[in-house]
Amino acid sequence: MNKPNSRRNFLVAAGGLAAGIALPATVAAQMPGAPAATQEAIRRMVGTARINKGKVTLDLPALVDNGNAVSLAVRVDSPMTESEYVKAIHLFTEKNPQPDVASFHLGPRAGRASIATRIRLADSQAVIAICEMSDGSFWSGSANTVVTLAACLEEI
Amino acid sequence: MARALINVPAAAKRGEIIEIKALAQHNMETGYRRTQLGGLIPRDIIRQFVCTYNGVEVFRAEFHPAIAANPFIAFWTVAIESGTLAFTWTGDNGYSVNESKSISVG
Amino acid sequence: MRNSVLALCAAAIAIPAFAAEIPLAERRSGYDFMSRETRTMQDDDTANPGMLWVLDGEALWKRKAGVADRACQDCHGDAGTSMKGVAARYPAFDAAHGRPVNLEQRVNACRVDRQKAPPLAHESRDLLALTAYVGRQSRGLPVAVPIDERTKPFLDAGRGTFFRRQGQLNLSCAQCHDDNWGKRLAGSVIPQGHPTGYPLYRLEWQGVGSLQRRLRNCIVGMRAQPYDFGAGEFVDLELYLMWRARGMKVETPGVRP
Amino acid sequence: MRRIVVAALVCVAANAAGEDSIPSSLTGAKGDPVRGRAIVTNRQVGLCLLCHSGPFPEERVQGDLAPPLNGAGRRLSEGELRLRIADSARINPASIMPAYFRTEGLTRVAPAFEGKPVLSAEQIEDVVAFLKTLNE
Repeated sequence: MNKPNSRRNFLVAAGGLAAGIALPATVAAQMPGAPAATQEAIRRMVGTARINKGKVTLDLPALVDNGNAVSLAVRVDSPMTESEYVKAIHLFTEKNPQPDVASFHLGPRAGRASIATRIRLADSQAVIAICEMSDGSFWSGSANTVVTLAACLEEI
Repeated sequence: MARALINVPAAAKRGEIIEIKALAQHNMETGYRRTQLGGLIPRDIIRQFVCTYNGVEVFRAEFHPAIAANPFIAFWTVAIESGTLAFTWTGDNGYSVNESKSISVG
Repeated sequence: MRNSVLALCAAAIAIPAFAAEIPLAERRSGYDFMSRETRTMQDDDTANPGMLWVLDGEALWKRKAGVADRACQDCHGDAGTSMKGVAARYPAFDAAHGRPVNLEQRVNACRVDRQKAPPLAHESRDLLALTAYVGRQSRGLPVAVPIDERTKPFLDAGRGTFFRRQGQLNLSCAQCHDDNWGKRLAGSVIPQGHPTGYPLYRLEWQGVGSLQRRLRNCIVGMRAQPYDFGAGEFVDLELYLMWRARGMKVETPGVRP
Repeated sequence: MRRIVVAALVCVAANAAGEDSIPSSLTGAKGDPVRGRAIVTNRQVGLCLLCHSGPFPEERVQGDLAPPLNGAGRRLSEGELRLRIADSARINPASIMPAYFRTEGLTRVAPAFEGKPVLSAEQIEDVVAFLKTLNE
């Protein structure tokens, strides 16, 4: 069976991306502390808008059994009415080879600003959720998790 | 063969907020993995998931390779009227799957 | 002389009680060692990716195959009744082979003998789907492999494999799964090794696999030479593991890290 | 190189049961503790942290099947460490600890590892030298 070890390749690629890239000061101000590639991905999504902290709750287990499928849920504090609702939720990671994870487009018809999915995490790291509101404002939340690598792999 | 597993309540009260869960069968090949001989395995993922309710889009998602194999997604929508919820997954290499579920709203 | 006697005594004291079988009441499914999130994934049929294989298996169960142009259903009828409890009794003695066969081998025997179709390859999607579907019909029922004078020698052979140290790392199954369950091998909790959820969805595989695939992972980890899929040694080990899990509930399709 | 390994294997075998130490270096030279640390923390080479924990703050996940390596250099002499790594079965035949420098008496070794010890004589000396530095 030809089962390559995804995580190891993932990690190698992540290392390459983590190498610093100079960023405009405005971007660094949006998400201080996040790696350059993550900041860049966030900037592509939100432009130069200010990102506020709050309103977004990211549920991520503190310790995951396997980084291949990490359960994740995002809830946003919003009444979800015709006049005030969540337009989109974007997910980013710090140490995956590609920081973008997914974007979810909601609207007043959702009724509840809440989604759940399963993601891949190449290593222990922070996941960032950024929410775009109907009034054009952006809000963010993040969570950290420790990824346990399996002890017995199929191939060595 | 089973391409997707979708859970929608068969019936709901008007105005009720219902949860929808959808699981698609797909390896979500990241494009970052290598074979044992060292060759890069090309990316092959689902790129987009759309849910419409009687023809109107109520939820949409864009996926990148970090979405786990056999993508799972749970979201909510307001049950406004009886009808059909249609689900479409599209992705690399012409991947396209359509499924639908009917709902009775009283 | 005196020194070596003393050393031997010290060695004897240092040897812990080892390789004791787990008392029946202390047995726990691998499910109990998983995170809440992974348990939820198994419990919720609409979130359990193994159910995609079960659905495939249901379609295959009804599909005609082979020169005989016959579906599983044509002989066995509704799997919900005819297959209930079947997976909980496998591996089972097969008179034609004169030895126990596992569920995969049973499915393939049916394909060859009844459907006149080629056997399905080990770990092929179709074989995993059919065994997952058949296994699903036993969910919640207690594992109960019948042990009699015909199966006993194979059970003993499987037990022998379980306790035999092997590979460059010179480990036995028992050293981890009887003696050290609950402890951590690097970051992973060592389960007791009860095969109650197979075929199961393993997050590491990002797919469904058989018990023999899982056993091969362990054996490769010991740096030992794995048995071939379907080898008698493997089926005997499966039989021992199922007997060891007797009375525990079938979880197919399970989810594991 | 091959001759050194064979000679060293013989040297381990010559160590009569009941003795608690291999007093002399398997290579005749001192090991390098820096290389030894890298071997100990590598999950594919030393494998140590699968079962042991130790003072390695950068390694998030460490095993707890076996005693922590902390203070190993204080508790055990160089020769005692060497024997425990080379062939711990001489101290406790039931030990789960693999023999890192024994190729006989094994069953069904995978072809890729057949006839090879887990670590070379040099690597074992490096590990011994490193463990000797663990005084707390």
